[in-house]
Amino acid sequence: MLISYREALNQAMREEMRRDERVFLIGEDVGHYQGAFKVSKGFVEEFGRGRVLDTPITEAGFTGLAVGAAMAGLRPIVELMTFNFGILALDQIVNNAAKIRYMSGGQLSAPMVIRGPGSAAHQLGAQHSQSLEAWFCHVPGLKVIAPATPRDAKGLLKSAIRDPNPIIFIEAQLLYATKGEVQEGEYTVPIGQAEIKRQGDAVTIVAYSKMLLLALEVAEELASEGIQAEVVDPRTLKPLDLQTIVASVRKTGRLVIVEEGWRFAGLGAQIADSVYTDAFDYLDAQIVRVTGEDVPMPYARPLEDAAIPDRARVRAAVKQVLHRA
Amino acid sequence: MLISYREALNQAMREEMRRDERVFLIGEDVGHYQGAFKVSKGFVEEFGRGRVLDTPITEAGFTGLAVGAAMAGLRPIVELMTFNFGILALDQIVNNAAKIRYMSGGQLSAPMVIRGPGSAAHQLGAQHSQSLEAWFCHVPGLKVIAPATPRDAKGLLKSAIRDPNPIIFIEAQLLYATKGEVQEGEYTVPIGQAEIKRQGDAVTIVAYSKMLLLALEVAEELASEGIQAEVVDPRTLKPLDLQTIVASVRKTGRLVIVEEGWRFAGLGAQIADSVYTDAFDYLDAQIVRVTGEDVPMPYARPLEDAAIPDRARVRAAVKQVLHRA
Amino acid sequence: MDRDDLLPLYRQMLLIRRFEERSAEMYALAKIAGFLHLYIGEEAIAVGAIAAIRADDYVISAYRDHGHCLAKGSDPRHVMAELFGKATGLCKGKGGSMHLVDAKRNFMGGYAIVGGHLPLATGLAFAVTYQKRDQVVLCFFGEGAVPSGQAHEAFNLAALWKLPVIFVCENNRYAMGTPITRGIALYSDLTDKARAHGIQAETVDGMDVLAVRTLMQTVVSKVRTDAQPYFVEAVTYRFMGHSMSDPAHGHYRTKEEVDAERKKDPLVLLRQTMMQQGLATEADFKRLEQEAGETVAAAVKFADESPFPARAALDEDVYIE
Amino acid sequence: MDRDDLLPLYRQMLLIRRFEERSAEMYALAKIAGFLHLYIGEEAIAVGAIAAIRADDYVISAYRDHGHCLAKGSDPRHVMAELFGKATGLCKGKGGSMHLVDAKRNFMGGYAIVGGHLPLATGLAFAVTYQKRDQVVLCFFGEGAVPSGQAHEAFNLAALWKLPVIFVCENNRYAMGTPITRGIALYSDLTDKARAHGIQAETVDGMDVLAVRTLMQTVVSKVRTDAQPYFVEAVTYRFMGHSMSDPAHGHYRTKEEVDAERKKDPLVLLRQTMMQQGLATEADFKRLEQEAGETVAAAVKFADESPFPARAALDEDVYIE
Ligand SMILES: Cc1ncc(C[n+]2csc(CCOP(=O)(O)OP(=O)(O)O)c2C)c(N)n1
Ligand SMILES: Cc1ncc(C[n+]2csc(CCOP(=O)(O)OP(=O)(O)O)c2C)c(N)n1
Ligand SMILES: [Mg+2]
Ligand SMILES: [Mg+2]
Repeated sequence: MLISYREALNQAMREEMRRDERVFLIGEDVGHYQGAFKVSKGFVEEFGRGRVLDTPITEAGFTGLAVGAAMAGLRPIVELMTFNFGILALDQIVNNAAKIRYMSGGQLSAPMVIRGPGSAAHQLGAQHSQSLEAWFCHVPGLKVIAPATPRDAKGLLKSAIRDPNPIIFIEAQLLYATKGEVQEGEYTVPIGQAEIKRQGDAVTIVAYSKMLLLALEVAEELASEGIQAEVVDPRTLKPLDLQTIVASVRKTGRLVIVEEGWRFAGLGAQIADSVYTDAFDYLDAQIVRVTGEDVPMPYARPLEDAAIPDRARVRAAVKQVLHRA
Repeated sequence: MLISYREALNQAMREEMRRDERVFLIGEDVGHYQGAFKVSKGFVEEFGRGRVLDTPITEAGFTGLAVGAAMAGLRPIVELMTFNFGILALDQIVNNAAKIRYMSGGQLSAPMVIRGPGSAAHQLGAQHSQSLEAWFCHVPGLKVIAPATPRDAKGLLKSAIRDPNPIIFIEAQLLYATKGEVQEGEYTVPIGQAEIKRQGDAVTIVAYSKMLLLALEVAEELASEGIQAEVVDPRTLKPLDLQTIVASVRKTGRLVIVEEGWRFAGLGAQIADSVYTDAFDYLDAQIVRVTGEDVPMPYARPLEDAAIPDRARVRAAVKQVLHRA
Repeated sequence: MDRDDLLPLYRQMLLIRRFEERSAEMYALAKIAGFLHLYIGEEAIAVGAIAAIRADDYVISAYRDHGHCLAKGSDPRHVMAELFGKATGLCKGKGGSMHLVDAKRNFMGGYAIVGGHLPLATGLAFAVTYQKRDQVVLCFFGEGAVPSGQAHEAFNLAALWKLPVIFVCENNRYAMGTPITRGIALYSDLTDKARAHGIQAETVDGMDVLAVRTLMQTVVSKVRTDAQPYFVEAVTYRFMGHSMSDPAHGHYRTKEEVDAERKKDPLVLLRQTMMQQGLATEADFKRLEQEAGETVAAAVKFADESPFPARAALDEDVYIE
Repeated sequence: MDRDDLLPLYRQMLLIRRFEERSAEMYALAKIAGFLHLYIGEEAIAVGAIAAIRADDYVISAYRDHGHCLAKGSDPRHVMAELFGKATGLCKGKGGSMHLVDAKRNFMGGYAIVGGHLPLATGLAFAVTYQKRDQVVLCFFGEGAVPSGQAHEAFNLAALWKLPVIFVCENNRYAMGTPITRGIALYSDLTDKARAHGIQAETVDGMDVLAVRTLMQTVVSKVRTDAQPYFVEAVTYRFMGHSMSDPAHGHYRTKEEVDAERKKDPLVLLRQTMMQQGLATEADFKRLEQEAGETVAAAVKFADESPFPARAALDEDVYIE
């Protein structure tokens, strides 16, 4: 069936909430308002206010509440209206959710999913347009997922809800309406497995979330010029499926990494570092990263466009690793 | 004069507070208690309660207050009792201090220093032993400084207090009592300049904060084996003085990066990525990173020791880049 | 009551109303993008409160900030240009609707993290005290921010250090789709939140610009003289949806409720008062209407004809060299 | 009052006292490291409050957590071993003094970020309600956490959703070196902070274990039956420094003050009551003293003889596979 990314998330949560009484959804306007981006449409009607909880605007409070509930045996799904507001809940996420299992020597744990849109939409300004996956990926104890397609969104969210660890699940506002083929019936996508979204032998492009769509577009363009790019979608950012990436690089000898977040200390630096470490001898060119500019996100459209990776820049990066100007 | 790192910080703040009425110090127990680690000894006595402000345990509140005060023309120094608690103030640091200049099109700015100890001390456990510099370095609008010696601590803190931008100034509990030579009289150390702390030609070791001392120890050991390591201390982590690092790597052809923080998406990944980009052809071996283990910090001493880079691991890394087992 | 005293209040409210209406149109035409939160229905608060302060007093707001910015005296042309993302905008097009700043007028900005600017407001007030000046700080925010941790931390600091900041809570009873009854445990009177921190507090009808101004005059003079913070709850209603993507009624409130509240329109209220007391005529309002129309039209024209920022602007203003 | 009822309270307080004293000695011998916060002087709160709950009720605390853990019934040997960082510790040596956890006994941990565990406590209570069970949650924290944003967010959520959590504020009047007068604007009575969120609240003499227990019995039964949170302020004093690096008196409080407060020692108080009422004899106390000494000695011996965790443990318990 052809469904939207939004609908895929909705199905995943719905199926898991039907399947497991311990799962509940908590966040701002997730209930009566159906979610700020309508991801939880119909939920409060189906599951009631006891399992679909509208919260006050207190991210630290309700995320912490969810961590406590998870410690006591429940399976919370926390919807952050956007991941920008997750900054306010970082203490709960990093100091409690991610560490309680370790600190308690395995006695307690915080099985939960913290989800919502990351990255820029259109002209939301500096405080509402951030890609913070590098921060979350830095923290031991968390897993970080950033699906790009409806199929992955559904399958990975189901896996995340069943996973016994705390999981950061990063969506994107501009992905919600995108559509894709999703198989009928029950399925999951395993956490920690990259997927080759397009086969090729000339160059490997690693891209995730929104940037995957960009990479695929560029790959199609390049194909018409006779350049076959292999596009790898890590899907899970932590633990990163380095094996699949390295296998592709061994084949192509060239790597471009596309990420929307700020360049300096972005996740792409880690991917590059890992690939240099594991596949140095297979690289025929230096790795090139295409990233967001190192500036707070400007509001004006032309500036915003200039701050975010686009087709031209991804193309240029590919040409650069192919040593063609 | 031979003074401690603690005393160096004390002198820097004291001199700047005498020099500029706009500078004030704010944080938990910075006044009557003389600072949790006694860095502000004698301050409330000299400058009074109006300029040395003991706060309640409300990091978001008082850091935000300082940002507002900076916007209105003051020059706050915020002492975080440790940077672990800075997580609670991240919204203020990232969304307000770092962005206000950009968002306002240059009308407002937040000249301030946010300082305190980062990294692990001894057995403080998982919530009190974090190295978060990679997070701060990721954020445009912030500068990040992490001095290792009393001389740099004093000179850089003075520069930071005078700098018109918001600055993250990361100290270390285990450095406070260390001593070093500091010149008499007024001086500053420029922000954004690395320093070669030891000359050598066989290998470059980049290390900052506490890890610099470790790197220097190892370099001395290696010297007795005839291996001359060049030890580069970035001192400022953002903006990073890549030129000095690259110049050293061009000379030695080999690079080891030592950082105490978690490995995955740590700052070292960015340093490696930058060096691969700028000095690829000069590298005779892959870059090797020595980092903290990707685990929450355990309390037990033997586990803690195993989680943090030590001499043996740095040595092994050097041997690895030299291809000697 | 005096005609020359009241007409400017009406003029300001009208300007905001028409400005917001045109903004909505411009949004529909995609001249404005992103999140756009209109102040329609709440004009009496910004206008009444800011009428009670001096030009050098500070004002700071959340993302629903056009009204406060205009009431503080910003040029509508530069405000509109900012919404258009143009180089001539208040913030050179970098801020947008949620982050208007006019430093010259001590309008210290709109902020988009709920609760996040309350600490900033205490900091502005701290600077005033530190520099031994006598300004006050007006900090506007929605009732949705009241339970937030940053608000409470700011309240405690302001009270502890006796800072001259006035927290003006614009209680429009909804935080996006969440009615106050489901967001705040004790919701019937918000002043208790402030009082628990030792802050004096008062509630006022936020649809009545005169009531707001009168209360604020007293509060401002107390705060200016006595070195103390204050909390004012202004009860109001937003006539439009939360932002442009949210219909005025639907999931979380009924058309009937909105219609009933619209009857308390602050502009209508002031107009009635003035007419009843013979302080203004139909002709006056017609003239004001025309004037507002022209001002807003000029603002739109200015914004429309202004250039977008150049690519070079992208990397400017990140750091001061 | 009944001997068999009171002796166990004394026994528990004494155990905590002697345990803490020995911990301090072990710290001096470098058998224990890191931050060590002793509960000496505050024993009546943990013992009195936990005496009022069931074994399956939840307890959660901050970093000054030895007393709560022991009062909840944890084996002193495993507690001491944790302080020693040994593999036999409650948390296999990974948590340390500030992060004791005993899940079997529903002791849900000590947390070291001031204010950070109050939301967790509301979450435990939420789970109880969700699962239609009837446990209550006792959440202990210092008065230093009261102004923190996370505390207020937790108060509002607990009140809004009527969660069975009892916030027990151990008001020892100092947050490290900061007296309450300089940390909280309205400090004379902390119950107003909770009441502002719609939470019922009560103050009690935290040096009087019987007063604590009596109040808590009422509170616990209300909370268990009526589905509502509660706030209890227990006024107390810490006899030692904030942690091992802080002297008992000096910068921020005088020797005279500490000496005066020490006269209200909760152990002495209960002992006097029991003696006056003829419920116990010198011999009883001597026996209890010996028993406590032996228990603590055994704990130290156990801890000392236990192995450190193996290197392999470093990477365990980060994730559940
Ligand atoms: C910390 C944070 N969480 C969530 C949001 C998303 N959000 C934007 S406005 C809003 C509602 C705010 O309501 P209120 O404070 O009452 O102001 P109003 O819009 O009614 O003026 C929410 C939840 C945000 N901006 N910041
Ligand atoms: C968020 C945060 N800021 C600062 C600290 C450092 N700190 C540890 S304990 C403490 C004082 C706490 O006082 P209180 O809550 O009264 O508890 P008490 O120690 O008196 O039991 C401080 C400031 C911390 N642990 N967490
Ligand atoms: Mg509102
Ligand atoms: Mg205390």
